Amino acid sequence: MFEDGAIINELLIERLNYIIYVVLLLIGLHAMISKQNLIKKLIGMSIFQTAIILFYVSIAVKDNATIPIYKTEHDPHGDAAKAAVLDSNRSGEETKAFYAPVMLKPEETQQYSNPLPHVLMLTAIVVGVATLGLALALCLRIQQGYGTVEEDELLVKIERSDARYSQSPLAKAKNRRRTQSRNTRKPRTSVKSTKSIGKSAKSLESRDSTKTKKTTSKSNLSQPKKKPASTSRKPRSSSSKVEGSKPTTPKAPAKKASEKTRAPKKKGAE
Amino acid sequence: MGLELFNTFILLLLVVTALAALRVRDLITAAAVLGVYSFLMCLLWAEMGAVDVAFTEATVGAGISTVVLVATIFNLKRKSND
Amino acid sequence: MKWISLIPVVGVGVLLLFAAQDFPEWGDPQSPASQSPVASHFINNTGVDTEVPNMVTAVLADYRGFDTMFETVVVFIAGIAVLAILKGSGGRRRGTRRAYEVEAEPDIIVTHTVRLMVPVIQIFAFYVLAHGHVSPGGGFQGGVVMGASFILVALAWDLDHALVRMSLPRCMAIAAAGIIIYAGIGFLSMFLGGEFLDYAELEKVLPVSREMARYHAMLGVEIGVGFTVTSIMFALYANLSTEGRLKGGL
Amino acid sequence: MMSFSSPFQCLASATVEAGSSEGGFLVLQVIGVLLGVLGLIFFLGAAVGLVRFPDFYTRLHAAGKGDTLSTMLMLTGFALVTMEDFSLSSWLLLIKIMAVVFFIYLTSPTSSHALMRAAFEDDEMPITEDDIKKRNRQKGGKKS
Repeated sequence: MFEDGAIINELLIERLNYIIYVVLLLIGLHAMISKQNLIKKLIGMSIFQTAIILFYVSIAVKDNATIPIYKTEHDPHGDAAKAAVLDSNRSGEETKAFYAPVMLKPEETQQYSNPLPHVLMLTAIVVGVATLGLALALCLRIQQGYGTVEEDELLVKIERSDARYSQSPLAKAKNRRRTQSRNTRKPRTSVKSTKSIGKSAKSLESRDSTKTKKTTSKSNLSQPKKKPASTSRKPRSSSSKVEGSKPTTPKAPAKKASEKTRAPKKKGAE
Repeated sequence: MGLELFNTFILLLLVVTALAALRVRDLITAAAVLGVYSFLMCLLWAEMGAVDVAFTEATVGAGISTVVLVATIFNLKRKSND
Repeated sequence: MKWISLIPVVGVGVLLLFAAQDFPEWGDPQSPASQSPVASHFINNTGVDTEVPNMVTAVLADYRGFDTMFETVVVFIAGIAVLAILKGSGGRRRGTRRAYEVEAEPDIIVTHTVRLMVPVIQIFAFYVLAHGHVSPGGGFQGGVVMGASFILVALAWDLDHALVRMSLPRCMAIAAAGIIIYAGIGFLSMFLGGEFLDYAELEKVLPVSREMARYHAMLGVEIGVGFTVTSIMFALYANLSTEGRLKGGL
Repeated sequence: MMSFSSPFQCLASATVEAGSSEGGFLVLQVIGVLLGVLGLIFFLGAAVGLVRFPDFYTRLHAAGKGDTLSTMLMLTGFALVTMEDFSLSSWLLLIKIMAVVFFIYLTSPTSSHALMRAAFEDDEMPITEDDIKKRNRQKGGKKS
């Protein structure tokens, strides 16, 4: 296979479609991994998807075959069938027997290309655009929450908001209460949350930790006072904390979003 | 042979447009080039005999998906950093 | 950092190229895919079973009807998800405009051309949907063309003008109706004594033969698909172009 | 290799056989091919104009005009090539192609107009003689 330039013939001439499908797939994959912009990632996903569809359609091709629609002579409703019915002065039963489509012979089957991959890919394209729309909606939501769709800026902002969240005494008190309520998982969660926060956040926290230790009793005392005010926001933050391994709860955006979701609701109620 | 030349030409052009769509910094241009890519793909499939798939790709890939991308980019920043 | 991504890419590429050598030659009639009994069964029996000349439509709506039904459901769910993500999320506050947004009347030339074009596009959409048995086309394509006509209205005037014709609640109702039509035909054939989506049983209610019953049931199914795809495509555009506010926009 | 037949082939196969057997409608084919080549030449002109012209309005002018005219020429040529036997189906094909031409006549100028208007509202100024002079002066200044 590999000697006297046969591989060039094999790959570049007989199987050029497959080579191009691999190349397009790799372009899409590379874009999905390395591009920073989320929209660029989605474009890469689109290219990846079309590459796979190209592969399937290439499989369906047959030499000397037409599109998978019956030619007029095989067509149950074509001009040929109608003409045959009109020409022959047959009785009703005979016409019916004549008119009924016949099974194709094996050599006639070879005249049509394979319809099965076409069907599979037809629905894949439409579902592809639906998923693209969904992904774009998520991009818009990210833009609303963080003000950017660039991945590197996004990571910085998430880290910063995490740090801000872990600093606030309210969150600390809440965290402590949560971990107390389920004692067994206490070490794991605390380690995780500090780890995922960036270096700056860690240093901030270590600096703060002495302060918070001192004020522990105080905050415990003041808890009942704070509680009624925070009840409305409590389920949101706690649920989002449980969701991901990273505590990605940007406080400010969540607050903003909650306000905004409330406003149109009122309008709708009116 | 003529058709195979045509085929090869479109296949090479596909790679070029795919690279161009990912290379451009302006996202609206990228969406437009992606539309071109979709339409080339549709041409290739029509030529391979998959007319239904080509029709779907022409309406969905080159039509709706470009419109939806542009409509989204309208609400985002237009320039990308890479 | 970027070069790290090249490692999996090159790895996958080498593997795929290595596999590409073993594929049959392009267009080889003796390739396993072309010789498979399933494919040749479809090519042979479509005309006998359903009298539909376009095999792709027959396989899509009849032989693999269950698959297509849930693909339609996927499209529907994607539309609902977009609505759920963007609805009431706000974005820019109402009333604020961007620097490049200009206050402009809808252009008279564009609106008049669109007024001429839209009926023709919609008739073409119906043609594509109904003629999908004989020529390339079908529910998905017709639905997308139909949705594009509404998007065209939204582009030429503004979104409100299109939403008067197809408001979002109406949109979702039509989308749900499409799936109900599809599943309803399936259940109807089930109640008539067949299996789910076994269209041949519809001969008991339709005055045609078993084959033609399948033919006409396929048309009904495609209409259901067309309903769903039309409204979801328009809902996608309306929500994405305005960040879910359904005001102003492109 | 006279490979896999395509939809184009499928469209043309019946008519081509009829034409070659009769031979009488070769004139139509020649005229069709000539129109197609003419359309391609106009397309080339449009492409060159798109690259060479200095500002947005002139570029769009080249693109819009070349697009409309050359598409019309090429589609008419195609219609003539497929008009081999004057049967009902070929007339139907001709009418369909002419409908496409009609829609391109409607939509292409409208899209050009919409683009132009968008550019105008965006304060995109057409290039003037003063601009050209200024540019030339700058170039000269850089050289000397």
